[in-house]
Amino acid sequence: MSAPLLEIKDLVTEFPMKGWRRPPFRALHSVNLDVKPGETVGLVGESGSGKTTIGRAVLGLAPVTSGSINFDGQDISRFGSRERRSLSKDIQVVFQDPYTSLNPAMTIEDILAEPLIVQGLDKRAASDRIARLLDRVQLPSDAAGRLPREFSGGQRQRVAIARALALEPRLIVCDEPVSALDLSTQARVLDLFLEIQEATGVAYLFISHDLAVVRHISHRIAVLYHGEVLEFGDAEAVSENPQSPYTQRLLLASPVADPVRQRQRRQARLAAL
Amino acid sequence: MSTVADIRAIANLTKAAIRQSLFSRILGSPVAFVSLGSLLILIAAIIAAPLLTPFDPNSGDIGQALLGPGADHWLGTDSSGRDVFARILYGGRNTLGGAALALAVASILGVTTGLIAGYHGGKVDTGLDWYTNLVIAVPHIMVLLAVRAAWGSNIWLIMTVFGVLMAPGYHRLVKGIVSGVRNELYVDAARVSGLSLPRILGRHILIAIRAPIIIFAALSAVVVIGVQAGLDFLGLGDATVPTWGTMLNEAMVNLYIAPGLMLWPGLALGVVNAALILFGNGLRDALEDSKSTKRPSRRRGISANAPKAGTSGSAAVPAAGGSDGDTRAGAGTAVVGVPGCGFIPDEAVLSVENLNVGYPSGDGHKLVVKGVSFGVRRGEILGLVGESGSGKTQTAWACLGLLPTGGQIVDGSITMSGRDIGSVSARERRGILGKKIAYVPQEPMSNLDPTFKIGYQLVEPLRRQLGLSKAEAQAKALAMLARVGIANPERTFDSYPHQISGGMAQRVLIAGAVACDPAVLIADEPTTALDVTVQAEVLDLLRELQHETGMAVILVTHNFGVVADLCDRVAVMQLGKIVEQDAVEALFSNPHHPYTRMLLSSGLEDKKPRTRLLPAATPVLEETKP
Amino acid sequence: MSNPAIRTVALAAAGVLFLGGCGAGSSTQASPDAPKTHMTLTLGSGVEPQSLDPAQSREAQFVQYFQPVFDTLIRRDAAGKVQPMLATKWQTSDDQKTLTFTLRDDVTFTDGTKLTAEAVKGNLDRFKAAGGPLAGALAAVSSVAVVDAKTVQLVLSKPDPALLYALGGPGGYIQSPANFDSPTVKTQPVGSGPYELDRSATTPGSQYSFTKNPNYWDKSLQKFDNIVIKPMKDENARLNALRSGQIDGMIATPKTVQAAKGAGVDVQTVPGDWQGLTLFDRAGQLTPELGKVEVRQAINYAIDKDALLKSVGQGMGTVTSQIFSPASEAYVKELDNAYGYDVDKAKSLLKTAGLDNGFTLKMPTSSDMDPALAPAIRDQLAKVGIKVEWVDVPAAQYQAEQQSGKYSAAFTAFGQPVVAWSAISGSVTEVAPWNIFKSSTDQSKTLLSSILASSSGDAAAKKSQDMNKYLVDNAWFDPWYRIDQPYYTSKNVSVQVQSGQPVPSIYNYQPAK
Amino acid sequence: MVVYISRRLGAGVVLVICASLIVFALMLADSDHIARNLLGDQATPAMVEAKQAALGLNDPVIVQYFRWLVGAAQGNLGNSWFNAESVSYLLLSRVPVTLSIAFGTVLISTVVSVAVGITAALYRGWTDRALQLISITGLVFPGFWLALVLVAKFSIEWQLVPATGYIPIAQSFTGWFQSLTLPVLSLTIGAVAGLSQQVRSATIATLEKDFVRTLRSRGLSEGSVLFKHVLRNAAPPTLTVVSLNFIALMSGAVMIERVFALPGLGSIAVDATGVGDIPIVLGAVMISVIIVVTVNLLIDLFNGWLNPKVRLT
Repeated sequence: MSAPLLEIKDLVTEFPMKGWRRPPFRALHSVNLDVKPGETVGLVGESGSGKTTIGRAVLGLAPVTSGSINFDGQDISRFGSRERRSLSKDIQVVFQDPYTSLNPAMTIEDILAEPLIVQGLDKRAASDRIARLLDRVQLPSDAAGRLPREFSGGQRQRVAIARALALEPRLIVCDEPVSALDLSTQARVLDLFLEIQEATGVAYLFISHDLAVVRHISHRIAVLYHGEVLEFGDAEAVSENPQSPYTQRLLLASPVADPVRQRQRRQARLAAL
Repeated sequence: MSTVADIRAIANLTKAAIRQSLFSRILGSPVAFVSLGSLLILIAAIIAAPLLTPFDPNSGDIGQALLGPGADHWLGTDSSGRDVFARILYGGRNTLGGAALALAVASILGVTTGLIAGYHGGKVDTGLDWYTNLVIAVPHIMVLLAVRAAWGSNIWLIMTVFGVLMAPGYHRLVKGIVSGVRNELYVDAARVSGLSLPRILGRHILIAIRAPIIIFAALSAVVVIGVQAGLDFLGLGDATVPTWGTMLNEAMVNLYIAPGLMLWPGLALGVVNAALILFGNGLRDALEDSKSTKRPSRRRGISANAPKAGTSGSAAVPAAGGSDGDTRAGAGTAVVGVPGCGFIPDEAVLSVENLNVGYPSGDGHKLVVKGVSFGVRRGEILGLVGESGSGKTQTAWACLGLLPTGGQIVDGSITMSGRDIGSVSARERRGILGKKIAYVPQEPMSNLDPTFKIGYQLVEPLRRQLGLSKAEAQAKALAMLARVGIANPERTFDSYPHQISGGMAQRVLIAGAVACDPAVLIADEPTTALDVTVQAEVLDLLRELQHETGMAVILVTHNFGVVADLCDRVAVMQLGKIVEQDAVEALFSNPHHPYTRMLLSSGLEDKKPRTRLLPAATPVLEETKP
Repeated sequence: MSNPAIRTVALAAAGVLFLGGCGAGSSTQASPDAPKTHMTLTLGSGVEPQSLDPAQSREAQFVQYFQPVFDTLIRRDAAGKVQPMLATKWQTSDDQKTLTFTLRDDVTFTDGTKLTAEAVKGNLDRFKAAGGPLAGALAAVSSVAVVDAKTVQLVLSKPDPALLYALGGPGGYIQSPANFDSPTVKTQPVGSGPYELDRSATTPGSQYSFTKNPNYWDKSLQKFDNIVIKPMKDENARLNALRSGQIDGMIATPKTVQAAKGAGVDVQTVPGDWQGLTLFDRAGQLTPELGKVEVRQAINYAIDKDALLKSVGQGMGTVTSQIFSPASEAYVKELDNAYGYDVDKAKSLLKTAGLDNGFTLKMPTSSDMDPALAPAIRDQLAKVGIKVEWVDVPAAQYQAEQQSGKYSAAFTAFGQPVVAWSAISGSVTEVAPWNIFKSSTDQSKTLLSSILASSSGDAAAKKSQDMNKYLVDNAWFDPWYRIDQPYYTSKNVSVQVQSGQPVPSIYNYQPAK
Repeated sequence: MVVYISRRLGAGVVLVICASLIVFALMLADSDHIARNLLGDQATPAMVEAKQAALGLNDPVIVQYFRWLVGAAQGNLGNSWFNAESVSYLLLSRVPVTLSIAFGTVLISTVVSVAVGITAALYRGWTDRALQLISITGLVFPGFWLALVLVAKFSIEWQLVPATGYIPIAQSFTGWFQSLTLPVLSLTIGAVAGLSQQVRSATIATLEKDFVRTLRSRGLSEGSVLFKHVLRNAAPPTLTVVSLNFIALMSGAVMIERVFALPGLGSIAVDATGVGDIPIVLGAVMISVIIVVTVNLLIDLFNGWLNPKVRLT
């Protein structure tokens, strides 16, 4: 097996609390994870489980209290802002909310050009690249001149994906990228993620509260609960045959779109209580 | 003083502000446009003063004092024979120039410190906060007078100092906005994209504060001009420099001899003030309008208000839904339901017939619900399912008679025990709400009043609707809290909403909804905002309550899993219409409408992981912006 | 017989230029009519005293706060003539260096202390020593001697024609000696006057309330049960108060006269300040050009006094070129017209002085000057080539700035005392506070000493007129006009204006018939 | 809570020190005229010199300041230079005037603004426009101009209320009320203009909140929804504005004080600053800062009571 692209070791993250002499809030307790090149690792958990914090720590948006985050063999957890900026070529992000993750005052072209220009591309090269990116995420090329508000949620998420792809990163942190989308839109965006991975070999750290989504897109799945990894393993194994009781509960709690099967599952769940 | 006033109101607009270009906003508001226009004309006249009048504003012939308006002196002369028109123009240079200077100083200083404090927070913020408090607490007029005594009455110096004194307003405004914007995802995205801090501040944050600052500047200009005129009026300004304030002061001295002298500087001040206020208000209103187009809530989209007709973002608009085509009643019949989609069962407790809900738009109504018919029997749970923009929530609100401002039932009836409750008086409706028909909302936290204890929020309607005494209502509320599975009802009763979890809050809302034994419960996405494990418990609770009381339930949801878990019957909505309605097993096993089939096939169940979910040819419905 | 302090004290304290003193008097003494009972006299004042200690008191508008409480050694009647009060009679020695006063023996202060020669000596000594604003009024008094219980003698270092008049004002307020060292001497005055200050009904900044002294020795001076004085800086506020019946009397400016008359208010005038420029730097120390007499004369010719009086003074006043009151012995009628408005003359004078290109004159201005003045003066002087640079200073500091020595000329408004020497000692002598640059020539020195040396009143008058002529010829000043100072009263009271004072003395008011 | 309040008050003390030091330094930047102002125009240079020394103006600034500070810490603010009275007496006699005006204005303007703002927020449309127009008119006309018009009508023409002056409440309640009517009215009109806009915005924002729909769905009366729930939620931003208005009235009502010859803090502060009465100036700064700190603290505590989420511990 190839060496991991991203390796998180004993990651602890604490947030200072407001108020005098209040102890900090520990969001992550010694988390261990790894992502291999071209692989999708799903992080699943409920609110407060710390799944988003892991993603933000990898992106340098959340503090690292102790432990390490190795990318390509290099510990990036204590990078300064300059080194962090140079990482933007390798690690990118797609956020949950397509309404707030795009600056509403900027055109799609400006949004997509931003990372390119930072990397020193000239305007012309950037605009060629933007046309290719829009095509890549199946948006019409005339989208470039418009503002985000002219697009639906799914389309905005495509823009966000295009921005993440702009620098051809090796890892994209996807923080609940489909949970704000309608069902049919979600399906199309998931298809797009898979298609891009096939084409570019990018690795995903895919964060979601929805086990079904994670199950669908991931090679491996980590289940988080209160800042700890309860279970980390092969997607099929975790979702078909969960070891931890919490994962089992999670699995049963999610209703399936079939009245007959759902009745059986409900009875199983209630019996388990 | 009134403007410091508006800081908060303005700050609230930020999000809206950045969603539209500033220029188009100003153009979009006739009031703002006209007032800005008149201001600019006035400023142009002031700059072009030497071209407009041959007179020197500072000298005249005292033998020609206090002349009325005439051919030579258009607005007459003042008490030393100076031309009033010339003084208005040249005085405007000082008055408006001084105000501009004060505003420039205040905004540069306040915006800088506000940016720093808002972006960094922490100790810097605390220190700057303390400094602002100091500046606010010092009596401004005394500082101005002391400065004047110390360094002479130079209007530009005084206005610079006044700018420093006004900076805290800008500081607070900017800090508030920036600390909000700082946490916006697009700022995070910019950081991840490798942007440096100055670039982020310049490109992403300044844009956000631009419009609020312009509004605030317009309103605080009124204050500056007022204070400046006030100082001059009190004789505390520089009498040798023509300003509208010194003109007023002169008019006061001659109040009984030439009352007309008050008119022109007063008018000039009034026009400028009115223009500034109207400009600020106009821009604000324009932003407020755009703000009311809320974005969908966190996990699932429900357009809370009238969705605006927008440009479709793609060529792939399906035949079914050109959004521009729906602005008038009767238009847009492309979505066609399968037979039986308007089924109203016999003995329905609540029946909706041909419901049309619209919002005013241009020359008519934009319909968001078009000819919807359904009914729900006692003991039955009807699922109302659809994607964002399908009109399911609007339908629910229409049933409750609680459509947002502007929304109205354009056509159709909502019948409950033989009465059309869609057209009853507000008073009658209050008798029905809570007692006959109740509501469980989507977001538990935002649906409890944060300022009242939970107990009070439960007791208040019980006393009103059931006429219970305080003690009885309290006992009943505690019993209800126990019934919905809250372990320690007394503690929850005494808690404020922010002290309990989301799941618990949803139980409280359910307790409040079913407390008066309603015949119909309308639950709008009651579990969408909850974690899956909590969702399962809440669904169990709803099921139990429904079994116990036999109430009819209309469950609005986008989640087919929830529908499968809870509903007896289900109606599928698309673009304001019900396209299919059937018993739940039948619908899942044998969907007729292509839209239903598409929705069901979009689900992840039984799909092989890491394979395509949709065939490439599926209509790209998402491309229709709601 | 008059006091120089009348001049700009009002100006300085009130910051209002038109409220200065005045000169010649009106005729008859207020005759006591059957007084209405239980009447309160309420006056609006443009000033507020810094202290109620007589040693810190001032002239002009301030006297109304002190006269109710303090009797003066002698009393100025409405015409400005000295009359007996606490002193029943007085005698001046031939060399004019000794003054002997005989005191009343039936006067007690309101704290029960008796009025004695000792008490008078104590007051006069204290006034000189305290260094109050008017301490200079008694500068000539070298010692005070108690002859017997009711006789007191003032020994002067040199003759002072203005001394008697001064003793009818702040210099002559007599308070109870028991109060000298009281900690409340500045706030709770104790005198022998017709009224007592009611501290409980007094709020600084708002009102000063006086009640009748039940044991007063001259009931004819107590025409009211109470007197209330309200400090009101703003003239419009005073006028509103008067029109709505809140006050009975107020000081005003010419600008409101028409309105007041229209509203049925009683309007009287008293000869007020002379207004114009005082050309301080007559030796050209700061502004060499002003050292030339032609330049000072040119300035006199350059001002259109009629136009200024018409516009700023509403025509209420008389154009003049001299600083002395028509009521004073130094007055020379012809000098009123010494400098007419003559631009060409002014120009040619400047040419003679070698100033074809004019020069720059820096003067202070403040917002309390009539707003029309500064621009009008600048424009008029500009016509003859003199460039005026107005330096705006805060109104409260205007007088301090004028006297700071930073300006070689300034706009001034001075009261016109009935006694010529008062004006002379205020502005002309080398030590005069308003002789900022200590201007003095051999001629002026000679004239000054000859006035003091004159044995008879007529001789002194002649010398004073010579002085007047010298000042006008050499253009030490640039007087424009004497104003008529308006005073308004309601229909509830009648009042006689007080010569030499912008406001009537308290004794001049009586309830309307 | 006690800790919180004492921390705020401690910060207030530091604020008083800094604010007074700033103003003190400004006042002393040019103090030459003070002695001359005190002595009047008849003073000789020697007298001026002596007075200056007597006032301590020749000492280094920091010495002078500490002299004042030590006295102030012991509760002794000294005596006014231009008035024989003690600073505390002079200022305290004016506090009731200023507080009466400020409270009256704030109270009436708040009541009116709440009524106007809520009406505008509820009805929108032309009602909203009309009310906005009226409130803007209030901002357009300067307060002193309104005051002049009001006096001309109410005091002189109709003789309903006194034109000038202040009557202490202890002396006569009716008199007090009448003497405040016009000043408060002329200040209220401007205050309502700004405040009603604020109430309108806050009410509109609150009416859009989800819980309002939920409360209505329970059958609560519109009055109860509006006046209990909406108002309470809209109150905090409004209160902040009210407190800023109040602070501004501490020294900002000076024009109105002048027009009505009211002995308030504003006019004594302005006069004292003009002539250089440093003890009064520093006392006035101290009183205003104390009032500001107290008002802010009360508002924060009240906001905490209104909205438990921001409640402080």
